[in-house]
Amino acid sequence: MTQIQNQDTDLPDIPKAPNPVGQTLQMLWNDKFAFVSVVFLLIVVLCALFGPLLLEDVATKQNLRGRNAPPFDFSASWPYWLGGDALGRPLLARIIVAAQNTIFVAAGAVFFSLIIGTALGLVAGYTTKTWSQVIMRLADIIMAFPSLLLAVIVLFMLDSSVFNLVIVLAITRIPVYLRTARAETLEVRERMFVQAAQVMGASTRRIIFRHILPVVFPTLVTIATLDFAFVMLAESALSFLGIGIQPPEITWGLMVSLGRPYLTTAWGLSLWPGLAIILTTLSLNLVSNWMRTALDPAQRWRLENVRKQNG
Amino acid sequence: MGDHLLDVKNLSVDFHTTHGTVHAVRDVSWHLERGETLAILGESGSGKSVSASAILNLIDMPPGEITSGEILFEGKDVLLMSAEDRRQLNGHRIAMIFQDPLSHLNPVYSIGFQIAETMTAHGVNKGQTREKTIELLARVGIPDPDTKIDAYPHQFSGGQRQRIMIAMALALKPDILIADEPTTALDVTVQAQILTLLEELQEETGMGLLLITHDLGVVAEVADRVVVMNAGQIVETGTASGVYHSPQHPYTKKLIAAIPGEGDMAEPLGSGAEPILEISGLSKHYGAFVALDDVSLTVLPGETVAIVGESGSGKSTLAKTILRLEEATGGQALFQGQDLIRMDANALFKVRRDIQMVFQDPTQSLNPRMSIFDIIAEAFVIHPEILAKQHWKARVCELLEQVGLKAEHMYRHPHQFSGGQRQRIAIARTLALEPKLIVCDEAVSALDVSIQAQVLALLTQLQDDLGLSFLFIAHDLPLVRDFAHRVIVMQSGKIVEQGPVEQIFDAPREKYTRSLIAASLSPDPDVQAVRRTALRKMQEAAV
Amino acid sequence: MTRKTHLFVASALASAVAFGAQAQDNSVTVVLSEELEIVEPCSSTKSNVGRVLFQNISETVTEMDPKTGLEPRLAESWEDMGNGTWRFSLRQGVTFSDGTVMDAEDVAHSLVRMKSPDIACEIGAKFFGGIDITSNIIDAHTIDVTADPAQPILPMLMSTVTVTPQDAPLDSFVDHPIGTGPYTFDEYVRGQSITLSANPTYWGEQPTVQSATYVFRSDSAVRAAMVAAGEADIAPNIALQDAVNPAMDFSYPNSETVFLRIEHAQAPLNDRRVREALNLAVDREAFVGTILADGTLLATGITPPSTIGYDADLKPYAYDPDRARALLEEARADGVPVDTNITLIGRTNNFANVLETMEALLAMYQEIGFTMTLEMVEVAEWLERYAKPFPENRGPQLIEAQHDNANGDPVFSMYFKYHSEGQQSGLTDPKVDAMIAEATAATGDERAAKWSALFGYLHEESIADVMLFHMVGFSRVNERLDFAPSIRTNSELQLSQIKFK
Amino acid sequence: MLNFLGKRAVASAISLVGLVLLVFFLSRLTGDPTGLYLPLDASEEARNQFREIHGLNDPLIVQFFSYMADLIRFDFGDSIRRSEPAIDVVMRGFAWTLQLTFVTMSLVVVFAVIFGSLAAFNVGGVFDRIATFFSLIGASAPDFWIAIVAIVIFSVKLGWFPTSGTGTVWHWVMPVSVLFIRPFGLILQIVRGAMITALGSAYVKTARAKGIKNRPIIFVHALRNALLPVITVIGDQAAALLNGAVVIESIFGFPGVGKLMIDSILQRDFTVVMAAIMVTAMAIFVMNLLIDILYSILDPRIRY
Repeated sequence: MTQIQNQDTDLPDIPKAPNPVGQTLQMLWNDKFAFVSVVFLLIVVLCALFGPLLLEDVATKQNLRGRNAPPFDFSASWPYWLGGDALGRPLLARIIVAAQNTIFVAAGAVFFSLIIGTALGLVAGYTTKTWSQVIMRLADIIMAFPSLLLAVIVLFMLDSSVFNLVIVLAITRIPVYLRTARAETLEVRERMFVQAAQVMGASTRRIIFRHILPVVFPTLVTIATLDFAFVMLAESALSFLGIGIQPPEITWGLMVSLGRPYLTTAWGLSLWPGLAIILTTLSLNLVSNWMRTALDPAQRWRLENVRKQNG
Repeated sequence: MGDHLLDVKNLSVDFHTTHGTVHAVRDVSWHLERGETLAILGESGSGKSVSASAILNLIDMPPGEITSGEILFEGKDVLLMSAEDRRQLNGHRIAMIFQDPLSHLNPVYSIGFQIAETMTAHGVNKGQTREKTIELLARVGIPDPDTKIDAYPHQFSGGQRQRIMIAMALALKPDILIADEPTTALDVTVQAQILTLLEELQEETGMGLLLITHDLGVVAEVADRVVVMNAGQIVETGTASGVYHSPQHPYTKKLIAAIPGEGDMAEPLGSGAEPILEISGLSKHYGAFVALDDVSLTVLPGETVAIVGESGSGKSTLAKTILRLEEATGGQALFQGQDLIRMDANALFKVRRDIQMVFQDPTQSLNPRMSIFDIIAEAFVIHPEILAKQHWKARVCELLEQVGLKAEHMYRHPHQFSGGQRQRIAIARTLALEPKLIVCDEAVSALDVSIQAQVLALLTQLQDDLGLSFLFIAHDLPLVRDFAHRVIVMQSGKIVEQGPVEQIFDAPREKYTRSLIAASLSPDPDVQAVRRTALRKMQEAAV
Repeated sequence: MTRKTHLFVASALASAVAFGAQAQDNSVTVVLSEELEIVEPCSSTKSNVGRVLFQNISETVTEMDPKTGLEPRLAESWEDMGNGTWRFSLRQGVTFSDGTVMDAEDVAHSLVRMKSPDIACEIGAKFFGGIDITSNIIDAHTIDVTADPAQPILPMLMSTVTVTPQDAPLDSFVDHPIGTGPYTFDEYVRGQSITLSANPTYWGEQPTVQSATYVFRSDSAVRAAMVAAGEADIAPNIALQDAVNPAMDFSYPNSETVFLRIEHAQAPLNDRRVREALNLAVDREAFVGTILADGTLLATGITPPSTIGYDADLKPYAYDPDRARALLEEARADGVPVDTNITLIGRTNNFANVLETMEALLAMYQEIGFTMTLEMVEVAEWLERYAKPFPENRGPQLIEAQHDNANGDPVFSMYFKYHSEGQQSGLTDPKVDAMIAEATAATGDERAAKWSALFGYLHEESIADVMLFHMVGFSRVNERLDFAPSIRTNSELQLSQIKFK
Repeated sequence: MLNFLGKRAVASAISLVGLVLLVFFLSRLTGDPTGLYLPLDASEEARNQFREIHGLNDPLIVQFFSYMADLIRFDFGDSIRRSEPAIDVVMRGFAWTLQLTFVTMSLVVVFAVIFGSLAAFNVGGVFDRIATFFSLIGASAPDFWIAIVAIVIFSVKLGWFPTSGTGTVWHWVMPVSVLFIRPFGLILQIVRGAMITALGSAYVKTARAKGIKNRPIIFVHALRNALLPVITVIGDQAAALLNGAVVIESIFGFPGVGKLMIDSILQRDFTVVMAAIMVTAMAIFVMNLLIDILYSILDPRIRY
C-alpha cells in the first residue's frame, strides 16, 4: 500500500551528521543471518591475513606414516582435529593457510573483472554506437573463448603462479559485468535525474561516475559476491583438470581436487575444504542480500533500528 | 440491517512494518446503494483506497491486518467468507478499475484474452467469450473491435486502455464498480469522455459506483454523495453539492480553498522589456514524425509563460529542445541574444547556470543514492565559480529554508521526504545555480492539490523576490489560469493560440482551446452540471 | 504418487538391476583410462592402443614372455646369419582376418611401414631409432632381416613388430586394423567403445573369451566403481587408493621406474657431492606402503629387475640426512654454489599420487637445506624441459620422469637416457658413451655383465641421477574371471589368456 | 525482423572472425605439438618430418593464411591426434553435448520455474526458505565432488544407475542430475526474484480483483512477465554447458565436446581446438538469436 510511505507528515529529528560506522553496525546487527555471515567472513579474512604467517610450518609438516588421519581425534593437537591429508599434514592448519591464496585468487579475479567489466560496460552504455559495438563484440569473443584454453595459454606462457591464475579468471568473468553494467546504464541514463544533471551542466564523466555508477553498482556488487563462489569453483575445476594452481601452492579448490582420489577412503580430505568453500559462498550470498538492502537508501529503513514512534 | 447494497461498518486496518504500525484507516463507515455514485475524496496517504482494497481482498495479510469492522455485501459480511467465496465475488459481483491502466493491464497478453479471462474465471463457456468481448469493446467505444481484440495494451492510447479496463470490469455486469482514480493520468478531454462513459454504463446497468478520487472536479461531475477522508479517518460526509457549498470540517474547507482556477488572473507584463528567451521557427522531427513544427514564442524577464496542451502536443519536447536534451531539427532559440541551438559545448556549459529545469516527477529527478546536501551542492561542484567550498553548507541551509525545508534535512535521502517536499528540494537545486529562467515541465502535476498550491505560492514568491522567468508546461488549465501571465496552447507540435491569460480563458479564439476549457471540470457540482450540458451540446453539434 | 509414477519407479529399478547383469557369459568389458586416439598396430606400444590391439588383433614376429624369455609367435624359429642379419622362418597357414594369407611380403612391408617417414609409428621410432632395417625375402615363409648397426638382440626387437597386411598404407594410419590375431576388430564407436570378437579362422587355439568391449573413463574411482558394480570386468589400471578390495584388486610390477633426471652441466649439480646429498636426502622407505603401494621396489637403475644386466647387489642410497648435510657443507666450503635455487619439476597426472610424491620429495630436500622450488607442469611443458634441446636459462633442475622398459633389455633405455647424444640425457660422459656402445654390441652373458657394469658406474661413481622406485600398478578384475595381471599388463592385455572361473 | 537478423548475423560474423584470429595465434603460443605425438626418443629428423607433414615449419602467418584459405572451403583441417577431419571429430562430440545441454536445461527450466514461482508466492515461508537454502548450497558445491560421491552411492552401493558411459536412458540420469544442480540453484534464485516483482505488480492486483484463481495468477499472469530476465540467465547457463561440461564429461565418460576440447588443448591438437571453438561459438550465437526471438514472442512490446 503506497499510502504508508507517502505520508506527508513531518519526519522525526535525527542527529546532525549520522555516524556511518555505527549506523552500519546497527543495521548489520538487525539482520542476524548477515551478522553471523560477516563474522564468519571476518574469520576467513583473518585466516587469510595471518594464517600463513603463523601456521606455515605446521601446515607443511609432513608425516608420511600418519597420512589420511581420521578427523575428530581430539587427543591430537588442534591442527589435526579435522584429520591429516595424504602426506600427514594437518588439514585444519592447511585450510587456514590456504585461505590466503583462495581469497586472493577469488577476490583478485572478482575485483579485476568487476573493475574492467564495469568500466567497459559504462562506456558501452553511455557513449557512441561505434564504441558500444566494439566493446560488445569483444565481450562476445571473450565469452566464446574457452576459459580452459585461456588458462593453458597464460599458464604456459607465464607461470602457473597464483597471480597469473587471477588474470585468467578475471578475463573470463569480464563479460558478466560488462553486459550487466551496459544494460543497466542504458536504462539509468534515461532516468530524469540524469537529465537533471545534464541540465546543470554536469560532464559526461561526472554523470557516469557520480550518477549512473552508484545506481548500477549494487547490482554489480551482488553479482560479484555470487561470482566469488563461481571463481572459487572454477579454480577448483581447473585444478581438477591439472591446469590450475599446482602444489606446493595451496587453495581450497586445489585441496578439494587433491582429496578427490581419496573420496572413498578418506572423505575428509576433500569434504572439509569443500565445506569451507560452501560456507564462504553461502555467507557471501547472505551478506550480499543484506548489502543490497543497506546500499539502497530507499530500502535501508528495513535494517535501521526500529524507532519507538513514527512522527 | 441489510438494507444497503454495500455497507462498510467501523472498518479499521493496520499495516505492520519494521517502521512501526501504521493505522491506515480507523473506524471508517460508509454505504453504497444500487444505482448510486459514492465518491471517497482524499489526498495521497489519506487511506481512501484501503477500504476498497479490503472489499476485494487485495490487502496482503501480513503486513496488513483488519483489526475491526465488517463489510456487508447484500447483508453478508465478506470478511467472514472463505477465500474461494470472495474470489467468486471479485469481478463477478464487484469489479474494480484502477488509476494507471497501462500498468494494471498485463503487458504480455492481448486485451481480448484479459477480458475473456474475467468471464472464464467465473464459469462462462470459452466458446462464447470472444463474441461477448467484441460486443463489450464496441460498447466502451474501442474502434474496430473485431481486430483490436487481439491487440496488446501498449498498442492503445491511455484513454482507450481505461475503456478496456472498464470493459473488463463490466464483462459480467457486476452490482458494484469500484473506480480508483480512473481519470487521473488522462488528458482533460479524455477524462470527460471516460466519466461520461461511466455515467452511461451506470444508467444502463443500475450498478453502484464507488469512485475514489482526489479531484473535486471529478466528484462534482459524477458523485451523488461524497465521503471526505484525511489521515485514515472520515472527516465529512454528505451530498456532493452540500459538501462543496457548506463544508463543515476545517480539512474540507482547506481542501476546497486550495482548488485552483478560482482566483484573480494575472495582468500581462509591459511589452517594453527585452525578451530573455526568443524562440523562432523551432522544429524537431523524429524520422517522419513531426514533434515540433515551426514553434515561435518569447519569454520576458520576470514573466511566467504557460504552455498547455494534451499529451503528444509537443510541449515536453519543446522544453527538452530548449535545454538541449534533444537536438532541434531547425530554427533558433535566442537566450539573451545567444542561440542555444547552435551553441558549442563550452558556451552551453556557461549558459546552463542561467536556464534550469524542474521535472515532473521529483521521485525520479532526484538521484536516490545521493543525500540532499549532495544533490543541492552538486551545482557548486559543477560550477565552482559560484561559491567557495567552505560556504557550501551554509548556502545549502539557506536554500532549504528558502523553499520551506529545514537545514537538518540535508543529510537525508530523497525517499525520506513526501512528494511535495521532494519537489521543493528539486527547486532548491535549481536555485543553487541562480538561474534566470526555469522551465517547469508539469512540475506540480503529480502533487496533491493542497501541496500544488504551496509549491505554486513558493514559485510566485521566488519570481517576486528574484525576478525569475518561468516557462510553465502543464496540462491542468485551472492551475495555469492562476499562475501564468501568458498562455500558449499547443496541439500536434504546433502553437494554435497564444495570448494573455485572461484572453485565453475568457475569450478563446480557437475551437481547440475552447474544447480544452470546456472539458476541464469545475469543483462546483452546480457549475459543472451546467458545463456538462454545454459540452454535450458541443459534442452533438460536432457529430 | 500416481500409479503411473509407481510403474515408472518399478521399471527404473528393474532396468537398474539389468546393469549388474550386463557383463555376462563369455564376453568381457575392459575399462581403459583414456580413449584411443588411433587404432594403429604400428603404434601399439602406446599402452592403451597396446591393450586393445597387441597380440589380440595384431601379432608380432616373436613374443617376449617375462617368465620364459623370447618365444615364437608368427615366426617359428630364427637364426643369426652374421653381419647383423637374422633369418626368420614364418609360421605357415596363418591368415589375416580379411582372409588373405600372411607371408614374408607382409613382414617386409610391416618393417618398411613402421619406419615410414610419413607416419609417426611409435614402434619404429621407439625401438628402431637410429637403426636401418632392411629385409630380404627368401621364400614365402622365410625372411632375412638386417640391422645396421648390427643388433645382437634383433629377435627381441622383433617381438615389438606388429605384422600388418601388405596393402596397409605407408602414409596414413589405418582406422580399421586387420591382423592375424585371435580377435577381429569389429567396431569403433568414437568416444564410446571398441568391440572385438573371436576370430574363427585363427591359426592357434580358440580363446575362451568370445568378444570384448573396451570403454574409456579417465577417472580411476569411476573405473574401479565400474568393475565393482559389474559394468566392467577388467580395469587394467586403477589408483592405489581405489585398490581396496583384496578379492578384486591385483598389484603387479608395471615395469615403470621413477627417477629424478639431473643435468650434470648445471652448477651446483655438476658437483658429485651435491648429487650424492640429493640421493641421501630421500627417505625412500617412507614412501612405500604410504603414498606408493606396498611392493614398490627401491630402484638402483633405470630398468626393472626383470631386465638383463640388472645388478641386484647395488644398494639403494639409504636415508642419511646428516651425511647429506655434511656433504653439502663440504661442497659449500669448496665454493660450490649449493644455495642456488634448484627447480624440482614434476609432470601432472604422470602416475597416481605424483603430486604427493613430489611434495614429499620437496619437503625432504628442504629439510636437508636445499633451496628448492616445486613446479608441476602439464605434459607439453614437461616435454620442453625434459627432452633436448633444453630451454635457455633453465638453471639447475631436477626433473621427475617415469620410464617404462618391459622388454627385458636395457638397450631401449640406456642410449636415450645416458649417452651424450641421448635425447633426454643429462650426462656428457665419454666413459658412459663407450660403455653403452660396448654393451649394445655384446651378446649373452657378456652383454649382461657389461650392462651391470654400467648400472654400477652410474649409481655409485657418477651418481647420474636420483633413482627412486620401480613402481607397482593395480588392476581390478571381476571375480568371475580367472586372470592375474602381470608386468605386461602395463602395455598389453591378451584376451586369449583370460579364462572364466 | 529481417533487418534485425541481418545485423545480428554481421555482428556474429565479426565476433567469429575475431575469435578465430585470437585463438589461432594465441594457441600457437602454447608450444610445439611434435614432442607430444612422437615417442620421447624420436630423432630430430623424425621430428622435422612430422612438422613438415603438419605444416608446423612454416612461418605462423603463412600457416594462418593457408588455414583461412581452407576454412573458406569449409575445410577445418585434419586432427593430428586422430588423423581424421577435425570437423568430424568435433561434430561427433558436439552432438552429444547438444543433447546433454538440451536435456539438462529443459529439466532445469521446468523445475527452477515451478519451485522458484512457488517460493516467491509465499516469501519467507517454509518452502521458500528450504528452496533458497538448497539452491544456494547447490550453487556452491564443487560438481566433480558431487559426481564422484553420486557414483559411489547410487551406482556402487545402491546399484540404481550405471556409473558412467552412454547407451540407455539410465546412463543419462547421473550426469544430468549433477549438471542440473548449479544452474538450477542459480535460475531458481532469479525466478524467485523476478516472480516476487511480478506478483507485486499492478496487473496481478487487477487479476485478483477480477477473481482469477491463484494458479493462473502465478503461472499465467506473473510467470510470463517474470520469464524475461530469467531467459537471459538461462541463455548464459546453456552457453556454459554448450562450451562443454568438461569435468562432468570426463568423470562420466560422456563423449562431449568439452572433454574433447580439453584433451585437444593439452595435446596441442590445434585444428580440433579451432573447429570446436567455432562450432560452439556458432551454437552460442544462434542460441542468443533464438533467445532474442523468444523475447519478442513472450513480450509483444519487443519488436525488432
